[in-house]
Formats: sequence, C-alpha cells, structure tokens
Amino acid sequence: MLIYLALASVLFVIGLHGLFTARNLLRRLLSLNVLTTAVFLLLVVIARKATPLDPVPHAMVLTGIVIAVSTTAVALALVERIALRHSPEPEPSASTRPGEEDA
Amino acid sequence: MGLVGQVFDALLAIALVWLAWQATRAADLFRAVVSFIVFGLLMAVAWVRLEAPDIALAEAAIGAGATGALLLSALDRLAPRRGRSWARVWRADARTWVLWVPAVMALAGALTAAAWQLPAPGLGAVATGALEQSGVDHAVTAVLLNFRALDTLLEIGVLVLAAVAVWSMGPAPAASAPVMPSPTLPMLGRTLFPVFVLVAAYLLWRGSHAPGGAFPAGAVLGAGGILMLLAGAQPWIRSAEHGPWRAILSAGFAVMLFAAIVGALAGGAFFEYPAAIASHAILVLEVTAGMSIALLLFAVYLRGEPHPAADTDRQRC
Amino acid sequence: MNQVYPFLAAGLLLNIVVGLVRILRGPTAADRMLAAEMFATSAIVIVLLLAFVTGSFALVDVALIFSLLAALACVTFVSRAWVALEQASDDAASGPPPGDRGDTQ
Amino acid sequence: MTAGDAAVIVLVSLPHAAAIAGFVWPSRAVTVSLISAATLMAAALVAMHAVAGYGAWRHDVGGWEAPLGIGWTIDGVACALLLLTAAVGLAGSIHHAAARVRPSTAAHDPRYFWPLWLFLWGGLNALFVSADLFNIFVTLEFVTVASVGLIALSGRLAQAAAWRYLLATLFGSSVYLLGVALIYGRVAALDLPFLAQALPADLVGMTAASLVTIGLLLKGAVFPLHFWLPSAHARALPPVSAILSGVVVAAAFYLLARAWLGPFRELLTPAAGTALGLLGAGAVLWGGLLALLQRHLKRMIAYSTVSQLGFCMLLFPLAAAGATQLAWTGAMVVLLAHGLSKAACFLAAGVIVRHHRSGRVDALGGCQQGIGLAWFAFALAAASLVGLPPTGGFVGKWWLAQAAINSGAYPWLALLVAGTLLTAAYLWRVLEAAIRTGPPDEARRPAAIAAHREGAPATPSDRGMMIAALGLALGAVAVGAAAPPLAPVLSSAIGVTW
Repeated sequence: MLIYLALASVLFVIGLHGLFTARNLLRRLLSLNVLTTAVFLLLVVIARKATPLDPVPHAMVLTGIVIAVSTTAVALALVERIALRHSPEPEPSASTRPGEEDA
Repeated sequence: MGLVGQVFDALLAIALVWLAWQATRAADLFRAVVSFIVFGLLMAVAWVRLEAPDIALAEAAIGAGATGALLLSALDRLAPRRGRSWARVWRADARTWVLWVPAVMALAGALTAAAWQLPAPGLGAVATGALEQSGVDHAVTAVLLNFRALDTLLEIGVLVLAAVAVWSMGPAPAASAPVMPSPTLPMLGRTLFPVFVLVAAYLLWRGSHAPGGAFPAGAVLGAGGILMLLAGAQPWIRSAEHGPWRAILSAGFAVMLFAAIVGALAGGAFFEYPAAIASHAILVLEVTAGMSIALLLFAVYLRGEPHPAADTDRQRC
Repeated sequence: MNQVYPFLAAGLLLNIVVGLVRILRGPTAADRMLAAEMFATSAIVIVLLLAFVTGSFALVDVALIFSLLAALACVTFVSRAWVALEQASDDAASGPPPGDRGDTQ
Repeated sequence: MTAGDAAVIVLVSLPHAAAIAGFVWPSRAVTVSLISAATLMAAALVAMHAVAGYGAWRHDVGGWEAPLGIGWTIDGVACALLLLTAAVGLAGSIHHAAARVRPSTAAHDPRYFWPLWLFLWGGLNALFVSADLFNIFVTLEFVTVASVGLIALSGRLAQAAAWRYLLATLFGSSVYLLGVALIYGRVAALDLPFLAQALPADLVGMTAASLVTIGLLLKGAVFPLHFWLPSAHARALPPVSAILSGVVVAAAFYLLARAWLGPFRELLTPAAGTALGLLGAGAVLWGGLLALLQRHLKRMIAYSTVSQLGFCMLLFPLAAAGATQLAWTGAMVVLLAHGLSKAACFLAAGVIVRHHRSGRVDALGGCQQGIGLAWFAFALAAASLVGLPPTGGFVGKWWLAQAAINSGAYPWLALLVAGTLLTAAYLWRVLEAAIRTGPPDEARRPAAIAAHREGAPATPSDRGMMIAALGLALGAVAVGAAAPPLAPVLSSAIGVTW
C-alpha cells in the first residue's frame, strides 16, 4: 500500500507543478486531471486499508470521475474557443452562428 | 503475489510517474495527450491492483476512452505548435532542480507519511449491514443508487449542465468528413458499434450483483456513438428545439429527480424508496442513467451546439 | 501453472515501461499512437492474468472494455488528429511558421 | 412530511426541473423561470418560517442515517442563505426578463441563459442545506460548471475570464477533496454534525483543515487568492454578476464558517483565528484600495466584493477570542446584507451602463433622466455596504465591532473602521460622478454617443430592471430592521459549537 500512497503524493506534486508552471492551456488542464487522479488514488487506498473493503470511497471516486470528465469537456470547449480567437484565420464554421442570417 | 507483486507495483508506479510527468511537461501537445491516455490506461491497472474493479471499469471507459477521444479531437482545432525541444526543457528546468526538488520531496514525503498514519476505519461493515434493505447485492451500486443517491443525481446533473454549457458556447464545428478518406473506417464503425451496444447491455445487467452498472455501461455506449461519428456518420442529435433530443438528453436526470420526489411523497425522505420496490426502482434508474450518460457523453463530444435539422423552423425565444 | 502468471504480468509491465521510450522518441505521431495501442494490448493481457491470479472474474470485463476503447482511441487519431499533425510537422520542416513562439500561448 | 420538509424539497428540486423545462422548450423558458422563481421565494419563506417556529431540523436523504447516508441540515443560517439566493435569483430573473435581450442584438446565445441560471440556483440551494462533505464537493462542482457557462455566455472577452475562473476553482475543488479524503481516512465519516463530535485535533485533522480551507478560500476569492474574481465578475451579464458576487462567493464563506465552528472547532486556536483574520484584513485593505483605483464601474464593484468578504473573515479571530455567538451573527448579517446590496449594485449598474453606453466611472455624469430609480437603488445599496445606521450592513458591522470590544481585540476594531472608510471613499467616487451636472470631458467623447445619451427616455424595460435592483436594495435595508429580532434564529446552526 505504501507504494501507492507515495505514488499518490508524487502525482499530486507533479500535477501541482504542471498547473503552476505550464503556460499552454491544454497542458494545464492535463495537470489538473493528474492532480485529481492523485486524490482519487488516495481515496481508493483508504478504502483498501479498511477491513472489510469499504465501498463508499469507491462510489465517491466513480462520482468524481464522471464529474472530472464533465469539467474537462467544458474546459476543452472553452480552450478551443479561446484558441480560435487567437488563431490568425478562424474557421468559417465558427464565425457563423446558426440563425445569425435571420438576424 | 508476494515479491512479484511488489515488483509489479513498483514498475507500475514508475511508469505512471513518468507518464504524468510527460503529460504535464512534454514538448509537444500530441505527446502530452498520448501520455495522458496511456496514463489513464495504466491507472485502470492500478485500480485493479487496489481491488476496485468498478473504478477500473469506469476509468477504462471514461478516463482513458471518452476523455482521450475528447482530447485527441481538441488537438486538431488547437493549431498544433512545435514546443520547446526536450533538451531545452531539461536545461531550463535545471535551475529549479536545486531549488524545487528538495521542497517537493519534502511535501510528497510529508503527505505520504500523513496518509500512512491514517487508521482508515471505513464504513464497510455498516454498508454491508444495510445492503439487505438496499435492493441490490453489489455494495458499490447500493452506495451509488441508494445510500448516496443524491450525489449520483447531482453528478448526472453536472453532466447535463456540461452539455448545456458546451452547447451554449456556439455551434459545433462543421462535421468534416474524416480527413483520411478510407473505406475501412465506416466498415469498422458498422462492425464495432453492435459490439459496443452488446457490451453496454451486459455491463448494465451485471451492475446489480457485480462490478459494472450504469456508469461504465453508459460510457461504453457513448464511446460507441463517438466511434460512429468518427467513422463518418452524420451526428444524429439535432438541435431542433422542439425535437426529442433535448428531452432525451435530460431524461436520466429527470427520472432520478422524479424518483426522489416520489420517495418523499410516499411519506419518507427525499430519495427514500420503499424497501419492497427498491430493487425495481434501482433497475429503472440504472437503465435511464446509463442511457442518459451515453447520450450526454456524445452530446459533449460534439463540442458545440449541433446544427439544427433542416426540416425544423428556426424559431427562437 | 498459476505461479507463472505473476511473472508474466510483471514481464508485460516491464515491456510497457521499456516501450515508453517510443512515446518519448516518436519520431512521428503515428509511432506514438502505435506505441499506445501496443500498451493497450499488453494491459489487456495483464488484466486477464490478474483476473486468473486473484480469481476475480469481474476483471475480464475490464479487459473487454480496454479492447473496445483502444479501438476508439485509434479511430479518433486516424480520423481527427493525424492529418492535422502531419501538416504541422510539414510546416515545421519547411521552415518555422511566422509567430511561432514555441510553447507560449 | 411537514411543510418545512416539503419547502426544502421544492427548493432543491424545482430549479432543476425548471432548468430542464427551459432547456427542452426554450420558447417557454421565460414564463417557466419567472413562475418557478416566485415559487422558490415562497418556499424559502415557508422554510424560514418553519425554522423560526419549530427550530432547526435534520433531513436524512434516502432515510439513511449519518455515517452512511447524506444529511440535510435545515437551520437558521441555511434558511437565511436560501432566502438570500431566492431574493437575488428572483430579482435577477426579473431583471433579465425585463432586459428582453433579442437574439439579433445579443453577444451571447439567449436560449441558454435560463437553463444555466436555474441550474446555478438549484446547485446553490442543494449546497446550503447539505451537511455532507462529499456532497458539498459535488454541489460545488455543479455551481462551478453553471457559473462558468453563465460567464462564458456574455461574449468572447468573457471566455478568457471564465477559463481563469474555471481553472482556479477546479484546483480549489481538488485541494478541498484531498482534505475530505484525509478526514474520511481518519474517522470514516463525512457528515458535518457527526464530525463535530468525532474529528480529533491531531496532525491529520490539522492538515485536512488547512487543505479544506485553502480550497474554499480559492473558491471564495479571499485575499490573496482573489486574482480570478474581478474580471470574471465584471465581464458577465448583470444578473450573473449579481448572483456570483452576492451568493456564490458567499457560499464558500458559509462553508468555511460551518467547517471551522463545527468539525475544526478544536483547531480554531487564537493563532489559527488570527491567520484567517489577517487574510480578511488583507482582503479588506487591498480590495478596497484597488476598488478605489478602478476606472470601470463594474470592476470597482467586483473589487468591492473582495474587500467586503474580508469583513466576514473577522468571524474567525473573534470566535477564537471567545465572542463566538456575537461574531457569528454579525458575520452572517454582513454576508446577507452584502449579498443583497452587491446584487442590487450590479443590477443597477447594468441599467446605468446601458443608459450611458459606457462603464467608465468618469463618464457617468450628466443627464440621469429616466434612471433616477437605478441611482436611488445604487445609493441605498452603497449605504448598506458602507454601514450607515438603519441598514443591514450597519447591524452586522456593529455586532462585529461589539464582539471585538467584548473580547478586547482592538486591532480588529481598527480594521473595521478603516475598511468602512475605504468603502465610503470608493462608493462616494461613483455617486459624486453621478451628481456632477455636466460630464467633465465631454469633448473627448465621440459626438454620436454623447448625442444619443442625452434625454433617452426610460423604457418599460428599464423600469423593470430598476425595480428589481431597488427591491434588493430595500431588502438590504430591511435586513437591518429584521436582524435584531431574528438573531436567535440566525445563530441556530446544527453542528456548530459555540
């Protein structure tokens, strides 16, 4: 178990480091995901240490994974919009909203 | 597994640390994303080692699968840039090695030590004791859909909310034909999609008495939808305001909310299913939640509001 | 026979660790993606071996999902990311594009 | 099921149901939203009445008791914040419905406002009643995604602000969850009142407490972790700014207060209290100073949020010094009065900026014809923010000051006075600009805009928006009258040790 605890803290630190030093938006998002995974790992180790095996942290991590994918999706959508704004030639599909022609 | 097990864990930890480092520091973005996908894959193996097969299923399906597809697809829109070369990253960081590494080691060590001291009493016994009244045999499913059903309701809510938020940011990028015109892709999609559906149904059925259940099932089904989309199928979710898709997308959340309120009206608390019908109620919730998760993952993957169907009017509020 | 399985699993994991070099080195995006696919295959076998060692057959489901989702990652790569990345590396080969400041964004 | 229980279930589930309805039938969204907003207000009043009449109670969700299941605690503070959310939500709904943003003129996609708005409301309601640390994490994420969606709605400039907000707050969530994991590993419980009995004040408890606190400080934008707030709050639509500044940030402080006076009560030593109080002092002074330096009205109001929440942080040093109950009621009244008046400020600013076609403070002079009500609402809200006598802001700060005097903590009293003066200074700058008859730099402004501005009559749309702002400002004043008799209700909080 100790090795997984150490892994969790190393992953936490890596995520922290990436979050604060990376400049690229996507890489910061990946760092944040690594950070969250480290916390999940700690929860699962706690569940494993308990006797009998504790299902509650497992359920918490399952909930957390779904939440993480939702927030990642929202963040990715934001990153894409921000990147499009900075790119020299925006894609034509993004500049016309549906229904804008009847405005 | 004894010593071999220790070696296995150590190798796994080394690989995970290396991949995490790559995912956050790699010179080019594609390498970072691939590292992250492999990171998710090996995390699933770690969950298996930690006797958490439910999480392994979810991580394999959602963490590595759906997130990986999302990230890879985002790459083609984020104009790929050449990063700093690896040597330069190494050299630029050399200064910080002296300063940061000791601090970081201390922090990691302290965290590990603190976590190692945890007595971890756990709620295993309490949960097992309550399992009989929960209506399912598998403890994790019981926690998710009965003991802590409110969390699950709000979690599906977050997914619905994510779909609404992503759609609100603008239209989906034009459904471009696959950049590599290949006859294999549509065929692959047609062949694999039924398998995805079959596996999803199987996982859903397993959920009541073994690891599995709505979440991995929904994720697998959603991944199947994404596969069809990638293989060149037109997205079948249309943004018609009065069409069925928006209602179907929010159905899982609505049904759970409805179940919670019915429980309250039946004289109990919010989400209190009468013990007699608990197992049926949970089955219904699982099926709708699974379907809903599948469609929502697909909706989020569209990365914007899908284009309105050609035959509906564009009336707006 | 069962005694061999842990060794096999550890050996396959070692295989993955060594294979990580391909992700680092590339040289092309396709090499990296193929390495990832190879890891997925190895992970499937590892999980199956663990299933036999621990006798918990729920793990077979995990392997099943691995196999399906590996296909998804591969298809995403082929249909979405590959050409964009190849074009970018062609640009880089024919001279740095204007305004390319490396990692900054 | 009692009326109180029914009211709470309505409060938690109706916004979600209405949000789904608004998503599925966008053309009916306005009607559905306004009806549910009014219903939610009524339900919040019923819940408050139930607490005042029969006392606080616990609702075990799913019928499962504490360590295994999730509990709701419905007590005085929770109901006060539910009421605050309902007031800001109702006024914001009226404001947005009255603004009648047409698709053609909007920078954003108007069909998505209502679902996101109602989801945010529902998430906040679920947050305020929840007594479970992990459930609070889920509701926090819910609120985050809804807030980010709402901020990003207001156009391209806001998207960068939304991104910074999202990253900061997701990081806060992860740190919070790490703290929760440590607590769970220590005592295998997540329920706040349960933990108040069970959590020992050892090293693990201390680490967990600091992690939970850092996470919540990030979400509450407490100095020095406030960097994300001003641009996010200044760039959003007026009702969105109102609810973010008035309620969402307050939610983080509410959780901090419940955690530190509940499970972490033993850890609230004078040193820990002083550390938290110093963060508050930094927020009051730094936020106030920056508010004084802002050129744009909405940015100034946003910095004022950073500053005003600093006052609430004084709860911790004063509670550590022994004046717990007085400091608690004082901080909660400041929180409520701030929520109402800050929301009123943002809603009024929405009208003012629309009328003058400029958000710059020095361009606000000149003809105010037709928007007098908006200025009246702004002035009333400003009076409450400063803490002039009959208002809620006054009562809250008075109780905080009394707590400081009772416990002999005079430096905090000095901070209260200094912060009040700073608040008066930056708010007076705005009001003074409005009173000025002629804009000082007429020549510098494009002639077309200047010509358009003069004598623009108030439209019915303006009137609806101004009434919404005025209602909130009057609420902030009314808190001053209602707070003294309701003080015992406010200090009914399950799981809080005095």
